[in-house]
Amino acid sequence: MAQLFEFEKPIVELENKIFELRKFAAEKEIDLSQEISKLEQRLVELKKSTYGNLDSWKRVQIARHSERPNFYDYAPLLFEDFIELKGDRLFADDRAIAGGIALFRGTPVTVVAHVKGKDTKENIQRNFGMPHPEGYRKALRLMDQAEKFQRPILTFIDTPGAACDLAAEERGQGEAIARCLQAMAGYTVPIISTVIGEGGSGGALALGVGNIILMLENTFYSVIAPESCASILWKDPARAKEAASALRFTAQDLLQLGVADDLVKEPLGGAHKNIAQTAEELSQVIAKYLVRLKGELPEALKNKRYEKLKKIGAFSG
Amino acid sequence: MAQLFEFEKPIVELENKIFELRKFAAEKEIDLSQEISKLEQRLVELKKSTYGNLDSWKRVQIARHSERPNFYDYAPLLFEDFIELKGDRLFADDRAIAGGIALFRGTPVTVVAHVKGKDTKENIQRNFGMPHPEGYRKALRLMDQAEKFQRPILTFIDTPGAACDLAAEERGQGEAIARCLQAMAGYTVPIISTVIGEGGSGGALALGVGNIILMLENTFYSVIAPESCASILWKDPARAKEAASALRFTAQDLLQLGVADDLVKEPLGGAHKNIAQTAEELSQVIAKYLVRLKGELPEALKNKRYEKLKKIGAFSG
Amino acid sequence: MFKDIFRKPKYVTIQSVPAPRRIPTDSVVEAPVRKELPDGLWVKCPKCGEVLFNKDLEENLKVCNKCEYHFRISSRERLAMIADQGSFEEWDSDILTSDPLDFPGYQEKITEAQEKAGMPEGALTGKATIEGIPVVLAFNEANFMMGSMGSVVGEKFTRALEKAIELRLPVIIFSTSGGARMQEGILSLYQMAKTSAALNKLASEGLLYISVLLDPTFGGVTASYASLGDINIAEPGALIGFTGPRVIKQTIRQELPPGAQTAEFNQEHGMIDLVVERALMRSVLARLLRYHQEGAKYGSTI
Amino acid sequence: MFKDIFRKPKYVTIQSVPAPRRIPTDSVVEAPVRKELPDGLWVKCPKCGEVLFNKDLEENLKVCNKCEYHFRISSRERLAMIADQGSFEEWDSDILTSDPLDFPGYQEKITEAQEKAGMPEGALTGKATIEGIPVVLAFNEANFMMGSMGSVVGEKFTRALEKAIELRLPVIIFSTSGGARMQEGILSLYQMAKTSAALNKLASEGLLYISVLLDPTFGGVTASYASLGDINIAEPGALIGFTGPRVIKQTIRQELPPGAQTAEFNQEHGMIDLVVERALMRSVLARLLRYHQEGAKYGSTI
Ligand SMILES: [Zn+2]
Ligand SMILES: [Zn+2]
Repeated sequence: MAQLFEFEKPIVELENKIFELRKFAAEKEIDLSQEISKLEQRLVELKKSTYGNLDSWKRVQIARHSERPNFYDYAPLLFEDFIELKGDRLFADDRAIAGGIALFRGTPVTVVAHVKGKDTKENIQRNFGMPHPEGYRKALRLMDQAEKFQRPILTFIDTPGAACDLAAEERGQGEAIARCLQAMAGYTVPIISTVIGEGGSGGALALGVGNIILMLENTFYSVIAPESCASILWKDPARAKEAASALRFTAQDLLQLGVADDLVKEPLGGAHKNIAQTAEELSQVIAKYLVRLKGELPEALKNKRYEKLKKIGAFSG
Repeated sequence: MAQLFEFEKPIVELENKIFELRKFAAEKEIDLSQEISKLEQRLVELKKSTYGNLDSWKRVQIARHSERPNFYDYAPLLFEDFIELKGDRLFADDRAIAGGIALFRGTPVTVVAHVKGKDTKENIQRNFGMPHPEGYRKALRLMDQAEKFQRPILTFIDTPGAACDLAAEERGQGEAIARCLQAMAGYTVPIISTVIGEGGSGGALALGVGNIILMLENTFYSVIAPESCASILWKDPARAKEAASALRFTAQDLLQLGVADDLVKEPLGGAHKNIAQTAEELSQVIAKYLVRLKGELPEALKNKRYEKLKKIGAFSG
Repeated sequence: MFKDIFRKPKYVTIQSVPAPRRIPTDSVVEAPVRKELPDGLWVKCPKCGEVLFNKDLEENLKVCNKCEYHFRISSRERLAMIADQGSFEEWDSDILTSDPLDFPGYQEKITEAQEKAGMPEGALTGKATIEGIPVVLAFNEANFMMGSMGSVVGEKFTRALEKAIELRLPVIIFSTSGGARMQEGILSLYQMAKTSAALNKLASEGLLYISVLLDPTFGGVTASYASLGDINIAEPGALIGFTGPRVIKQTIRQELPPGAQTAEFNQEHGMIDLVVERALMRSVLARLLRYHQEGAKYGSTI
Repeated sequence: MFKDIFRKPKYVTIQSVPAPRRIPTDSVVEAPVRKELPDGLWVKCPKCGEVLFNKDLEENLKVCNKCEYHFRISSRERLAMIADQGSFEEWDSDILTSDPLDFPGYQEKITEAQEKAGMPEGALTGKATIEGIPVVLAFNEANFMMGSMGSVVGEKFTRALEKAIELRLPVIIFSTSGGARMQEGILSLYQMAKTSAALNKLASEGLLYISVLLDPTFGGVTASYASLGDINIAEPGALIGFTGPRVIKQTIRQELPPGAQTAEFNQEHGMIDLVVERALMRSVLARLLRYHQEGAKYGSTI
């Protein structure tokens, strides 16, 4: 049974009511079509009003949905072929990040993505999508390879944040993330970064230095988790909902703030309601921007990415 | 008391005899000067015959002498200043390799060296001069830095070999050494590699891809330790002496084989008999070659190093 | 020609870096920045408990003369200890914070911080000389919202880096920060990318960057410019990490071992080139700058 | 223009790499190369003990159909499984071993090895096509003195790499070796540097290098070309390391845990991109080559 949010319950109740009415009409051979049609009309409106204008907190919930599609769900739908390449050549293969070479609409691309698990066992293997330094160093290695062979880079962001434990501190979590930022800024190939779920802080940003930054409709990308923000601001993690709104971190917010370049439509209710449809939308938007970027010269790609970064920030004077 | 080799004992016995004779003559006020002078003559000849034409095995013993000067002994004598820089920025600081920036006769240089300990405690810290992958990755980082800032690189080789344990295997000992070889081949700065003690196999070679390869007189540089070679060839590690000769790995052999470019004179009996004198010789030889190399253009340094490597090997056809 | 190389070493000592200090207890990180120097005549050392007279402490560069605990100091104090007197030319002091997210309480926080730090924002940048060598300097200000990085800090640092490229000067950044500033949301986060990108440009120009990591350096600052030095230097005992010990404990219930995240711990784990005590910092920086001056390159001595 | 990019995916599956096989016991590495296929009609699998008919085994590419143990095979057999039939053009077959150190017993060892391997030396190099894509191939020959690298192996590999640069072709090296060859002393050791230098040149030309690591790969070969692939591939269960388990045990009395130094162990520790079973090797290599063909670069599809 799919995870259901509180705010979705009226929809499901109405759906059930329609279902029962139909059943009753069929059993008793009564014509209730007018009644049913009215309810269906109401259902459409209810869905629109429920999903059409989700607040920040609802988007957070959808982005973190237990059935939210992850990179491995999209890969076979986005690519004709994906060869996963493992390891940082230094210490380990971190399963919180996957990467490799894929064929996207006939073009070889390098792909790097956070991966959350789908169940507890997988989540333990993937540390809930929170990479250790070796994950970022694998990403760096694969992106360096893309630069060497002049392949576009597609990154997919989906992490609550970088791993926060002693092991991560010992192996230089800060250094590993910083190297990704620095290296991505210097590449001469097109980079498209897409937030497909949670974009949690520095651990997300490490894959986020794109020429183009895309966000799925129901995602967020934040300097801090709303719970932590509420803890700090009001000493009360339960006020995460307020923090979610204050942080202005939804896809729509980031588009307004000039950080995100475009949004990718999700089916009503979220990507998990129809993965194929989401992948199709995602594919089209990526293709659109990849074509644009492929028209640029290598040095221009690097310079424009730098100029884009330089413009981010708000100050006076 | 200094470690004494079997072959040195006649010298010491003679020295003692002369000492006693002097004492006796002084006490008894007898003129034994003619006798003493004869013995001193014999001592000079004995030293010459003993040290002047050491066989391979004796050189191995001197190179491994417990008081053999290590990099830290030479550094204050070779450099006006040495700032040690630590760490591979990935995992650890390996104390079996030291590196940093030094001022050599007024020129800033990057220095990388194996370091064996002087006693058991230090040897445990430095793993007997046998680096783990993090040691080679520190070397690589510092050499990359030298390339960035166009500083000459001086390496000092003194290791029984790379660390051979599970940790080294887990962290990619082979990869770490291979990266050093590949990177050194590509630098456009002058590299002078000097064997100052033992040059043990791949673990030594990782610092050995110089434009110029120097060897102190009583050192060896080998594909395999003589004991291991004897084990494999004759199932008898005690025949190491024979293996030492078969492997042709002394400084003199390598000069003949065209691998070493020049030798550095040691005091009679070995570097440990007079560290200052050895350092002075070493400084002069390094200076001589550094001046030569500084006359070359960056690309030429790289190309000539490559050509030098390409010529190493013997085959027909 | 080749004159330098034939000059005999006249002064042969290894001017080695001071040995690592004893590792401070975790309680040090908890000491709020402000407690260090109350207005009274004396102050208690937060590490060893020794009572120190302010005057003595100032004379000792705010280092405890008993346990060598390095008190936190302001960016202006640091500047005075590092740069040649009167050589500093400040840049971009007129860039001021806006409140792009209309974030609850941010305006008040900024006003408070300005009063506390006596500066309009948490970054100080400019040009100076150290032992006569020109260099671009940038500082976090710990008294300004824990040295956190928002748009202004990112912008000032980025401009300083670009100016360094223009002037072909080396750069030293003195980091001390809790990380990216929450109140500017995603804009703060991307200052990490922005400063790292500017450092990439500096590096590709072959210019030196020395990162000095001070107590405490965490979060988005560790995960950007602070970790990217050609040479990374830390003060003894400085706490440096990505995630703070309290957050680690809260998040995964893991208690860090004593000494974790100190400068010395970071050095053992390969992240820090040199641990340099405050009294030697200026001279170590000067030596490193000197060895990287364009004239010091071997090509130019020929 | 941009036609390719608008082509809809018609066949959407992840052609994922086969899952890692069960880890072979350490005894596998002890199995001498020659025992694999005696001349009889059948052979016993050294891993699972199953009796296998030679004919079936050959048809299954010399992989045990019960436990998927990959038998060691010769360079010629490997070539036949990888390259398009009849496409191989051999290079430098006339380079022969000399005995530069006059090393005891070396001449005899060479003669023996030549008989055993049916080749003049332990390297096979040349040009071929794989699924029509031209590529430079180089192989160690395990039957020739354990695939050890002396001057001839180093020279042939280096020449092959230089030829690849000249022809602008990608390179695949199939490694299986005990390491540098003792009998040529320092000259063997420096073949590590020589081949690595040639690979550096190849890399700086932007050409692809795929390293395929086969059972067993150790010592100076692991510490040079075998580890330097843009992509490192291993066969399941292949033992790969720097120091062999017996030497580690003898030297520091450390017993390696079961499964140490297998392809799967190396992949977990970040050293191997892909573990690919023999039956899929050719097609995986072909795909990788195809994605790296000059025409596949994004610049050229515009
Ligand atoms: Zn104190
Ligand atoms: Zn079997």
